[in-house]
Amino acid sequence: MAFWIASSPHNHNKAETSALMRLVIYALIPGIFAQWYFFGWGNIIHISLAVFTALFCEFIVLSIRNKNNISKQLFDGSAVLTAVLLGICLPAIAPWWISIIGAMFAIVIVKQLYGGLGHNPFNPAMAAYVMLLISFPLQMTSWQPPLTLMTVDLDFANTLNVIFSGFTKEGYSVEQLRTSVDGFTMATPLDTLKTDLGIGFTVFESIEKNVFGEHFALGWEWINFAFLLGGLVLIAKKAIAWQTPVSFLSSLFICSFIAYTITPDSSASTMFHWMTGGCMLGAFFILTDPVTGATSNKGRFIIGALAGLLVYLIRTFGGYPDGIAFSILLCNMAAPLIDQYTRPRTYGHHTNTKQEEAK
Amino acid sequence: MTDYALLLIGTVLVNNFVLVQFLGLCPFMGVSSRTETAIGMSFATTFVMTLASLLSYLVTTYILIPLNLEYLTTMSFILVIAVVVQFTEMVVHKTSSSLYRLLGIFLPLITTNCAVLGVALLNLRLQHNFFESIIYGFGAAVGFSLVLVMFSAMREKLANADVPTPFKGAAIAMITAGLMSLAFMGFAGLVKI
Amino acid sequence: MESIIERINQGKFWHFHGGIHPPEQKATTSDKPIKQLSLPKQLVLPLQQHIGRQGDLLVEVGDKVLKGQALTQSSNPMAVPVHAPTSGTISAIKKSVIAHPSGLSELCLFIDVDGEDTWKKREICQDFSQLSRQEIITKISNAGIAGMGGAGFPTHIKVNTKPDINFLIINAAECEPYITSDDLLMREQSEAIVDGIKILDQLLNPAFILIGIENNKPQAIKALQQATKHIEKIKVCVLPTKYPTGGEKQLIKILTGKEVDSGSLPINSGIVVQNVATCFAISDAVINDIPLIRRVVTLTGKALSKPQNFWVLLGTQVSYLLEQAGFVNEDNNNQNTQASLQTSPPVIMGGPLMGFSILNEQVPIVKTSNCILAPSKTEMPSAFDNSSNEVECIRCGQCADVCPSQLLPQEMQWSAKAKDHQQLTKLNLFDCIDCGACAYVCPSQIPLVQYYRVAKAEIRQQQQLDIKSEKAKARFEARKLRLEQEKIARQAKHEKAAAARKATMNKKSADGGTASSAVAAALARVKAKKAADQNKAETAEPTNQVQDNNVQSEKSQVKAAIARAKAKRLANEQATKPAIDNNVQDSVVDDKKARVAAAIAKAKAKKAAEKEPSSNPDVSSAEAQNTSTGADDKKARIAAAVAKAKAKKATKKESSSSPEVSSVEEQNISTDDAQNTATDADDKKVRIAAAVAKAKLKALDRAKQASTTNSEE
Amino acid sequence: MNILLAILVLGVISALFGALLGYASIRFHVEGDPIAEQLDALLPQTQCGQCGYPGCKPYAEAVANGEAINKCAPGGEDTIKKIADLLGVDVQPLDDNHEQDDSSQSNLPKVAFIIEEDCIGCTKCIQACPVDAILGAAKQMHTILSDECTGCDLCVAPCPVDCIEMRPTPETIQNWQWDLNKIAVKQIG
Repeated sequence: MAFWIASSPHNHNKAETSALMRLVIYALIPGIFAQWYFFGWGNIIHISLAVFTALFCEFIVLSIRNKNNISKQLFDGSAVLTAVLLGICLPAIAPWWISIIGAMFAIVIVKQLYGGLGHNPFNPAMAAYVMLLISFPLQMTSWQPPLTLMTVDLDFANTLNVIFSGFTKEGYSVEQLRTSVDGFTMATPLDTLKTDLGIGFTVFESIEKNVFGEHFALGWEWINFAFLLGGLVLIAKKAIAWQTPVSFLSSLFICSFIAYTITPDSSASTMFHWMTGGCMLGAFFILTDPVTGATSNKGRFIIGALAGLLVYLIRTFGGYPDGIAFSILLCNMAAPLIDQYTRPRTYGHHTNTKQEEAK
Repeated sequence: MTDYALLLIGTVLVNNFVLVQFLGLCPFMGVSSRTETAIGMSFATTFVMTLASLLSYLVTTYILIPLNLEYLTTMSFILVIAVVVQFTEMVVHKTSSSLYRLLGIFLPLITTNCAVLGVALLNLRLQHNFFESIIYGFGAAVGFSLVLVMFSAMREKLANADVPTPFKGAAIAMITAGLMSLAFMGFAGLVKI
Repeated sequence: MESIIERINQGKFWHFHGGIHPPEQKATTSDKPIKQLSLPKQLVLPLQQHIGRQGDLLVEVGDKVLKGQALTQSSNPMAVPVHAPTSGTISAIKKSVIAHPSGLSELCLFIDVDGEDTWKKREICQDFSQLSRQEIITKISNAGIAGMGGAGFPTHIKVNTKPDINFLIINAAECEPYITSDDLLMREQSEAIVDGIKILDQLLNPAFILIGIENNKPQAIKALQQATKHIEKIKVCVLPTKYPTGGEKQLIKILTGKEVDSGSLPINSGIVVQNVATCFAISDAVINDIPLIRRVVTLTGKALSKPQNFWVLLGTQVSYLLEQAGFVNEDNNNQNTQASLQTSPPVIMGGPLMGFSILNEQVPIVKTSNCILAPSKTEMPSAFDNSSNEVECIRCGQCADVCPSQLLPQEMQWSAKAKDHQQLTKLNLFDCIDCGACAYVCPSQIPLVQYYRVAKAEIRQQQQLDIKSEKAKARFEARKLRLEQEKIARQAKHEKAAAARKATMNKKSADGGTASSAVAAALARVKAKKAADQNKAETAEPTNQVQDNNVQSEKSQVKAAIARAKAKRLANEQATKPAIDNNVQDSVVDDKKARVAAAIAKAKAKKAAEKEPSSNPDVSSAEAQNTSTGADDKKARIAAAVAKAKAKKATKKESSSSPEVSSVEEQNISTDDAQNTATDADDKKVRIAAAVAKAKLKALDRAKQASTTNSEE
Repeated sequence: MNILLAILVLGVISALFGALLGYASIRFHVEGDPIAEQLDALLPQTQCGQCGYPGCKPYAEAVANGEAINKCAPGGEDTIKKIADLLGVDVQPLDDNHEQDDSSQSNLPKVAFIIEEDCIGCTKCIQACPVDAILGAAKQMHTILSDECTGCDLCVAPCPVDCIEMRPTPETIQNWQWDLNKIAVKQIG
């Protein structure tokens, strides 16, 4: 009887890409929970909207390009992961069409247009976030203050109302939601600090504001801490390479440390930079996206360091409060070039292949 | 000294010639299919832009303005740039004929590269002094080269991506350049000129 | 050098990048001893079971052979002889499927076993230390020993290097899961293995002998330590278990910390690596004069009811082994087998990571097959599904982390899919040792090793093509040069002739015509010949006449007569052979009458053959052979040629219906005629036109066929 | 008056730069164009003439100054890709009136073969073979050196008794190739 020819190797360690993606999604859950705890239902609604749109768009594109076994590709978790990341990054009380447009742009243009999973040079979630930020500045900067500081209590129904109609049941507009007791509209800690420093306040005066809470940033610090936990779990399970987050956080730490030692009153503390904005989310979940990152360990170190530097530059000097999304896109842009020059030395070759080839 | 450094960073990153001011797009698209050609082109363009902005400054301040022939500025700029490009073409042809052949039509095309003429005219409009115009020329060229080389590395990888057929080639390159300029928006406001 | 040994003494080794820890599954077969097998009925011995060339046959069909008798002998160094594993008669020498992933068949010796198992005469050599180096090497090469670890490199070449190398490394790692043949061999035959090592020591005189063995084989380690405790030079190094420790390069890196340069053999850096089984075979050959006729094979896998290690005679077919081990083909039992392609579970020769699945059961065991693995469906599902569920690569880098050669598999598969050979060579594709670790861990289940194998084969084929085109270019240049020189030589000859004629003219007029008529005659002859040469194009009779007249005017009648006779003979030669432009210059008499007649019959048969396309040309030529017995002379030959030409013209007309195509034929035939009359050998333009016409004709046919096939769809 | 001044100034500047360029062109003069040799190295040297040029060298020179790069039938797609890489132009598909020479049935190249019963030793094919791969003399038996033959089938036409045919080389262990579709590897996308 004729056997059937198979090519070696014949057995496999049963790892699955979809399992990898699901693991990353599960690691996001603590962060989402912290976000729900401090900022209410806003983000969860956005996440579900984004996930639904992402799956819908991916289904349409895959069927247009008549790829085989669409269901396997649809539920391999990459589209869901992109949508969840986008949902987390959006302001909680942004209007509903923001997340739908963002998810559509991420899946159709940034991912499927380049050929689907594995072919896209830019991280879909971040590209969508940056596109939204530049196209709809008002909606994208209407950050909801932590629930404890708000005059109106936003339960699920109310948040749903705000997202879909722009007003709460009681008729408060988004702007009114954001004004604190003393009449100032509250912004994110990063934004407040940047505007105060711009006006000439010192960091210590600005820190007194209620937005900052006792430690660094009310609410935000716990969210970042939760994402840090999720990230460490991922590293423990070898789902992501540890080089990128470590080099990113250390380079951010170094930059802010130097600035802090030179001018302590006009630059925020290192811990503040770590624990505010999307720093931990960017470090462990977005910069480590294997498709758009660098391939070799050396490359990952460089990308992390570059990202840390850019985040610091944009946060202190740039026009936007939190430069995470921009620096990640810039690093994705630089990744192929860095890959060409950071190939590891192959066994039996003396110098790095790049120099050897140039020799 | 610091404002020279700020001017340089401003020209390279903040208002990058290709991605923010959208100048010099045709060589950007044309030469970027391979990294060696991109690197070759960026050296040639840097040489041309720096020399052109220097010469154009000299021509305007010491010839045109004293003889109040300001209306001749554009024509003399074109003349200067054409000379410099012709000179570069000869040098490149002599030094490395493989690069000369790889660049092909795009080497003489630098004359019509709007970034080169742009830098000369912008120097004039922003009333840069001698040293500033050199820094500005050099900064613009470095910005152009940085983005060109990064873009060529990306396109080399994109060449094998499973892009839908109507989007293959230039279309996907345009989209990628669009996303790159989105990313460069992040530098807006970095340097307050 | 010292530092290496201190490290080894303290049991500290280097480590190599990457490597994986697949489930070992060695327990199923490592607890049972090696079982002797009863004699199978038939043995199939491929002539080539090693890297190199096959030996020359010593026996024919029907010979009786004794056990251990040499069946082929090695004429050149790269050939390794094959011996009869048991006594019997050679029943056939024909091509049969061999142990190769391609499933192609090669020349094999079929031995019908007679069951007596009678040995050939053997002299046991008591003390191998007396034997000289050369004697040992000849003994090894005559015993047909090739590397048994998996590569099959002829051992007598490997051990034939100049002595005083740095390290002799004995590879006892056996890192691949399931395989326990070396493990059992070491436990039961450790003394014989150590004898083999001593022989190698005597041959190569290495500074140090290191036995690399993984720490998952405790009894084997104890046995080896026990056997080598009094030999100070041999050190047993217990290494951490990691696949692929057994790879030659990886083992060298672990034991000596040095890396073999890419593209060069370990021997260049003074290291020889030998497999444990090879050492056992060497001691068998040198001491007890037993050639390599049997080896230990592990039969394992859940589809076998009695998995175990067996002493297997080379050439035993896998079907016999599967019976012995109780191959339960559970696929046949539950009839819900999926697509027809999946007839039965794959049987893999070699381990799960580097072995290949064999085409059918007739495949024989060869010197390099150390394991037969018959997995069950639950055990190794990925070996069963015939359609791979490959997903796009997400560049997660896990393959790059496990790659022992520190390559970038994700970049290489990207270039391999795009067939970008330059980029692949830049990524050092040829440093990949096909170990399968990357494909094992790939979460997207991409058959990476398969892509690399296809890419390597393509690049090698491309290199062959480049060499061939280089050779073709050289030959073309040489030919052009040769034609140039011939042309110049002919020109010079004509000038010399013309000069000679002028000289004779002046001499004749000076001394009043006493020149001998011979010179004038020679001149006339040359003139006639040149005339015939120049106006090759117009073969009409009159031109010759014209030449005769002007000869007449200058010379006397005698000369003219000779020239006229010459021209007449030349003319009728021309008339008789218009179609076949035989080389006019050589009027060689045609003595091969038989072939001429054959050509006639052949032409007729061919014409018939063209009518019904299916008939086989050889058959027709065979008929032509027997009708040619009645040979007749040159006329028949010419008739044949004429018949041939008519036949060709006729067939071309009938087969082509549309006028336009026939016009091309006309042009084609006219080019043929033009070709016939082209005198000048290097008349390139005409021949190129013919080639282009031919190409167009073929293109037209192809287009016609394409249009017909389109119309059919 | 002003116009004259302008013309004068521009005239002086261009004269100055003209002199500079003149000097530069002499100093940086470059002779010959090595591209033809590089192109010739890429071609498969079958000298088959299917590109319309008598041999590979003339076709290389023609491509060097502008001829279409997709005329080399034996080279097929990958020669065109190599030429396109060298010249930096984009790859065109093979010219369709030059039929694709790589035998479609088996991907092994074809080699000429003389049926020895029919050969009448007329040396027509020897003169036709561009690489002298045919052994034989007038009236003697001819045969083809299979590893020298480049498969350009120039010898098939001139043979009066039609005894030359193109046969693919047999598949042995050495030139056997792993091919992807033997194992049903389904590529997603």
